[in-house]
Amino acid sequence: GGTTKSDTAAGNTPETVSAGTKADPNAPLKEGLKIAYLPKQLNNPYTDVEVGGGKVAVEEIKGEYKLVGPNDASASSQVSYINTLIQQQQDVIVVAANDPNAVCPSLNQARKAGIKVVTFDSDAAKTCRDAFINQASTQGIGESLVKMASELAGGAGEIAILSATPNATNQNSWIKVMQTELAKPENSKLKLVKIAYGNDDDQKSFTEAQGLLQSYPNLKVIVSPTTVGIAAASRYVSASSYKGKVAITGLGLPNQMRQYVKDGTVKKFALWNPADIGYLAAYAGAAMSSGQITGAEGEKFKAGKLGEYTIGADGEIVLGPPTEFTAANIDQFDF
Amino acid sequence: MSAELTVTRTARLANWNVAIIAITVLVLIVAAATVDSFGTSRNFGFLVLDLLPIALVALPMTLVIVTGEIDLSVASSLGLSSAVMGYLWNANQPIETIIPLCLLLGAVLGAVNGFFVTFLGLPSLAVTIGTLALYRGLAFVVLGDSAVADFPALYTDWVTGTIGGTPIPNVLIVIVVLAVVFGVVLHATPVGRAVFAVGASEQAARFAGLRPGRLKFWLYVASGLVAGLAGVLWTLRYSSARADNGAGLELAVVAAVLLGGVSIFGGRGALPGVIAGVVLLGALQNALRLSDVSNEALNVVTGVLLIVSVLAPNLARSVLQRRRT
Amino acid sequence: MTAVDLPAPRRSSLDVVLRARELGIVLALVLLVAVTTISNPRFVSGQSIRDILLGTAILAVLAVGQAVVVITRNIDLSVGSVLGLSAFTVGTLLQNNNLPVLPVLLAGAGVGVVCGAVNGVLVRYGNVPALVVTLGTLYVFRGITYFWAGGSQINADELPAAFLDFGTATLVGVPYLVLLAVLVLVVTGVVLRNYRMGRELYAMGSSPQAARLAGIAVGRRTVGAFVVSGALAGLAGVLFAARFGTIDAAAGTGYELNVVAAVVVGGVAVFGGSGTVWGAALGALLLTTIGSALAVLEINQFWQQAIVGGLILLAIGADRLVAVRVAAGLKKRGSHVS
Amino acid sequence: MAAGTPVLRVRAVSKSFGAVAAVREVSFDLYGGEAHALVGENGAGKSTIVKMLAGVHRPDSGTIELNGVPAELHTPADAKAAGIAVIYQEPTLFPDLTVAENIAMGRQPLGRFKTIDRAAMVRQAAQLFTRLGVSIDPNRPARGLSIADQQLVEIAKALSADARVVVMDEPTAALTGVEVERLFAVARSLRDDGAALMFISHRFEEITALCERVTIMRDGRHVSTELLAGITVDEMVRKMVGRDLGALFPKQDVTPGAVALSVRDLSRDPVFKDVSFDVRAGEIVALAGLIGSGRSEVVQSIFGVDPRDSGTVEIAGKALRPSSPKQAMAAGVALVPEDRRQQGLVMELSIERNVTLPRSRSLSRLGFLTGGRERRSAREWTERLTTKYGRLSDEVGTLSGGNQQKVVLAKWLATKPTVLIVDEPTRGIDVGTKAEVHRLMSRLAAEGVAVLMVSSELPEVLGMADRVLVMREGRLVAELDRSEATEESVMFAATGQEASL
Ligand SMILES: Nc1ncnc2c1ncn2[C@@H]1O[C@H](COP(=O)(O)OP(=O)(O)OP(=O)(O)O)[C@@H](O)[C@H]1O
Ligand SMILES: Nc1ncnc2c1ncn2[C@@H]1O[C@H](COP(=O)(O)OP(=O)(O)OP(=O)(O)O)[C@@H](O)[C@H]1O
Ligand SMILES: [Mg+2]
Ligand SMILES: [Mg+2]
Repeated sequence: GGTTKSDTAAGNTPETVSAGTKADPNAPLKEGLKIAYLPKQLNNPYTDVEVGGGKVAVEEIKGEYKLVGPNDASASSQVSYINTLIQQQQDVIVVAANDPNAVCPSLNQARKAGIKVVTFDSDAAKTCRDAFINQASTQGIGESLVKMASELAGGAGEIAILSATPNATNQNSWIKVMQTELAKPENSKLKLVKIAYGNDDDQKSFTEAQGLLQSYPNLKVIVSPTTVGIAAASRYVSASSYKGKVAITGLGLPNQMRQYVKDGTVKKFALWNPADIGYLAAYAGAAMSSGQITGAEGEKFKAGKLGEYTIGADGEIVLGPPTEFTAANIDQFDF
Repeated sequence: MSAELTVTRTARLANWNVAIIAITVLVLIVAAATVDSFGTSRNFGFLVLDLLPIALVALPMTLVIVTGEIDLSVASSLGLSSAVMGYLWNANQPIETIIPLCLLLGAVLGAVNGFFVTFLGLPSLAVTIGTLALYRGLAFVVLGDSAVADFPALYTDWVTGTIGGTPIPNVLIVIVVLAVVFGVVLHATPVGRAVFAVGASEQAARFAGLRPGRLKFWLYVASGLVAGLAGVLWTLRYSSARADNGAGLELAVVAAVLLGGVSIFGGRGALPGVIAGVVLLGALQNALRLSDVSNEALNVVTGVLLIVSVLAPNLARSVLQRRRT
Repeated sequence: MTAVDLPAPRRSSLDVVLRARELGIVLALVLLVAVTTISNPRFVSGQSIRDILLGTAILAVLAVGQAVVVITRNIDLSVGSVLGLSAFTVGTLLQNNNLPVLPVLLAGAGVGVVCGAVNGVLVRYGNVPALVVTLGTLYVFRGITYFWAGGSQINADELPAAFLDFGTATLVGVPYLVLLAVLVLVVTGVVLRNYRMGRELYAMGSSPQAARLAGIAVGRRTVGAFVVSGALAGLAGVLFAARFGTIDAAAGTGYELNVVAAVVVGGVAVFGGSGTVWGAALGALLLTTIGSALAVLEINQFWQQAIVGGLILLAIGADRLVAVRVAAGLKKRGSHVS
Repeated sequence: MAAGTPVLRVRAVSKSFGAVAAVREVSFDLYGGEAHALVGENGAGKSTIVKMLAGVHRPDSGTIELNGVPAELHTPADAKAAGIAVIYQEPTLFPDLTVAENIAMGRQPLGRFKTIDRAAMVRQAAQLFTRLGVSIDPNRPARGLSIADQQLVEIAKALSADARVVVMDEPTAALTGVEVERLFAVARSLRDDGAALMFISHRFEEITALCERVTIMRDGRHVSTELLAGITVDEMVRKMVGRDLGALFPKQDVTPGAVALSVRDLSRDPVFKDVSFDVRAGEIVALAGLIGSGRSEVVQSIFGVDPRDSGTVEIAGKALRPSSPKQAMAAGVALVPEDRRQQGLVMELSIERNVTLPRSRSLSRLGFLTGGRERRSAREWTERLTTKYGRLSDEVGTLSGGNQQKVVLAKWLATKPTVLIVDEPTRGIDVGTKAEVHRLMSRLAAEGVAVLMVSSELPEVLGMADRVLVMREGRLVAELDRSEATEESVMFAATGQEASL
């Protein structure tokens, strides 16, 4: 006897916290909303840009902006911060979950306390947030990564992926799309030899890049769908004898990558504008808190300079397609 | 050691124990008065949950340190227990089997430490740094970097829940029961007498017919067992079994124990002081976070407190002595 | 008094055993490299060796400093935090600011000297055990770095090219960082072995009371050992900045345990008085090589930490066995009036 | 002799440790070219004087003058610099360093760039050992040296310093006759080169053989300083002890009962071999021998704190398991160990905890200890032994040596032993307490307890024992009845040669 996983396979029973209220699209945006950002960890340049966008938006809607977070990307420390935010009676928590499940009980407690929870960057379990700001559709990113890799490899050869952590929600879903793409006949000459994990840690990514190149002498492209990974891999290759022989691509921040694009290590890479994510999250949270939307599929709201957005299935809000950066256009971006 | 020195040392221990409890109470009062929502019952629940792992692991650690040894592997044992819990849960084992297994695992991990320290006579600092890496590594081997969730709500809710309608968290029962057990063992049983004797002078303890090796071995087993329990509770609290759970906790635990007035050289210490130390650290962390003071300030406070807890009595003594002569 | 014929003093067998202890690490290293190379010959390519040596350089510098402290029967757990503070200081100094390398190295080491002096003074004059002091300063120094950095990161593109070159450039194929580490190692090794000051450190670790009775300036030497450890941790911070180019407040977090592990694996006794910096450096090399080999051998990276842990236990266990055997041998070899 | 000004003058120095006044207003002079003996009972304050000369302790009052100039000896380094070399009573070697380094520490010969010239250092050590006539490998580590060899290295260390004042605190305690002769030859040559020697020993034959002058101390006070030529050993002893010795050993005559402790072929390599003897109820058996002859190891092995390689131990006919003090205690054995600071007491614990430590299980009720029963039991036993203390909760380390020894005795007597083993029961305690301890042992024997006493004090052995067993180099070499036992016969057996007294 006893309780096993299959007994609870249905997962957490969905919390029906926001049910009962009805959306009023014409409700005015409240002023003075307390909106708190809780990124994965504080000192990460990518998240800094994201929450920077959030700050701009919060000021636009005359709210109170707050940024808190742990110094390490651990789920447990995020929980303590969520608890603190509950105590401080914030109106909106914008959070990038380090572990989709570990933060769940606390987020639900927050929602019970009337706080709207918007996830960004890395989603929490669907049952414990009101909306998720997706930087781009999973399908779009996966396709674009494979397209860039194929171009750089000249249509054939070995490629490897340098990802974040093996349980990073985003990266895994993109990699899944990439694998489906690679299975298609037009990409049959591309061979994915290894998926390495740099844990979004600069040094670890650096060492992993090093290990990939040692293990696979014929490697043509490293695809790194994380800003930490792509920067570390580029730095390693640019200073090693592999420069010019191995191409790097993936998702990176223009400011971090500029040097490697200029010195030729990197030909092209992609990203959305992370500041827009934080920006959009603030508007989504504010709209929800003001009662304009409840997070149900099909609801629409206005997000300042970004225009109007529609909520998709499961409360997902997609920011838009990613931008490709090359030597030609990189100087037009500063983030 | 001169007579004079030893007299003041006894006094110092008593004083520190009283002092740390007084400081803790003071901090609690000041925080409740000045920090918004610190004194709420909900915050009390959060505070207890945040303290939980450190409080549990600090109990056997106190005994281990009083015998003059140390166990730095506790956080890794916690992590391995959590990882194994996730692994077995994924393998569709009933949770009622998994939990005892995890406790047993913890005890075995402790026994391994005990074996190296007592049977091979290796320095515990080196041994437990070794097993710190080993156990954490095994945790990653077991579960990789993935997380296991979906633990039964019955259990996770119990861990995060409160007793009946009261604001008292369920896990407080666990803490109190274990604290009483360890406190009674340390201060009111022959085993406790042996713990102090072994820590103050292993040789003299041997000549009094005690068995220091055996005692230490079982203390390590207890330390592992409690770390295993902490691993289970951690997993249930976050509903997430991960190999990296509790990483770095060992330093916080040692800091809390030393802050509680336990001598790193063994032979001295008292459990009430340690509990005050744990509460002090937890309450400060909680209050500072509520006042939007950053994490980093807390690091500094922890470190300074730790040093001052040993330094202050030393300084006080030398000032007293200077005045006397 | 009768004249006695003494046999010429011979090399003691213990010396040979001590050598064998370091030899053991060398053997393990050779074995590891051999096995890895058989499975993937590129493991011994120039680039790969350079990478391992670069990785070792930072750990070895830290391990040398740690060994000095451990030999005096103390421990310095704050090295990771000192490294972080120094790396961030250097990064800030260099941010869009082209300084030559030498003053930068000195600045980093200077940060370390201050931190080490704080540790040393608290241990010596505050009469607080080293474990407590450095556990405390581990938090404090890291906290200071976080305060200062406040979540900002210094990127490679903000650092002068000359400095980054220093991190990768080589002299006849050997990276500068490695040369610097070797220099540190040789100087410390020679001082410890061949100078009175060095021998006094061993004496203090071997028997603190006897050291006091022998008139050794125990206080000054203790502070000195911590200053050296701090300075080397500071230097390691500069090397870290040069090699990785990206510095944030978390740089070097958790290094302390690696460093202590390297020292212990390298045969430095945690209770002081014995061991060499050569051993410590070899320990650092072994740990780094294991890391690289596991990646190349395609052994699940998750095994790495477990293997390192097992290795530490093996090293101290073997050390103990050797010590017991030597002690038994020595007891039987008492002197007799001839 | 003793021409000119003294090299070193000790003027009215006093030193207290807390409540213990170890040295009170002691004055004497050391002259170049002269060996000066310092005698006194255990605890008279001799080593404390040595430590003040060495800069380890600072006198509470009084001065030390070197060549007529007051010397500030704040640290051992100061004393070293002032030309005072000290051989401490307990060896102070660095176990991890080589013997040569131990000798040369702080003044290693330097070569180029101020590096240590190891070859020269080893050569120096070898030369010193040649001078002392011993063969110790200068390259071996000090760890594992026997006590005698450690003492020899200490002597070599002092010799290497070329000091003007050489202070030797019981350097011969662990040495055999031949080694002592060699040491004396070296000491005489030092003296003849003009150094001032201070020599501490409990062996009067050595004092008369080496020294010209003697200072006698009692209870921390200076009694007198005399030329050895003008004083007999008996007079010296009387001045040291302050009364006649006869009354010290109140041995009652008892008829021995059944065999209580029986030891057969007990061996432990390399410390002792084939030790067999019996002790009967009511008997006091002394185990005599030179320091380092293995007596303590034998009794520790009997009690089980040390392992044994072979042999059997029986208590009242029942065999004891090896290495189990617990079982030995259950069988009625108690061991009062020789080193009360390290082995007998847990110095940081309170008096009551120390007294009840071996019995905490039997004092507990349902496994719990509330303190009350412990306190009552501790009070009862400490009062029986007339121990002086402030409160039972005081740390035992705050007591004077004699009272500490009483606590150890109380601790073991409270276990109601049938076999009481005492190792150096009166070491470091004053004469009054000493007599009390002896009376107590007598009384216990009269009550039927079998007493096995290890002692290095011959008068004690002769005064207290019904039988004397003598050990030499780990073997039992003689068994002497009370009637046969004399200083000569015991010393002869212990040293294997004619005693020169
Ligand atoms: N560090 C100390 N702290 C407290 N008391 C001490 C200390 N050192 C010595 N004493 C006490 O001072 C007194 C004199 O001791 P000292 O060692 O000088 O005696 P001694 O004459 O050398 O005896 P022995 O012949 O046994 O060596 C003793 O009562 C001893 O217990
Ligand atoms: N620390 C040590 N290192 C090496 N050998 C030792 C040590 N202690 C004792 N021994 C050796 O053990 C043997 C027995 O010593 P033990 O202490 O039992 O002698 P003892 O007759 O009891 O003398 P004592 O009067 O000092 O107690 C001697 O050969 C001695 O040299
Ligand atoms: Mg003495
Ligand atoms: Mg003895």
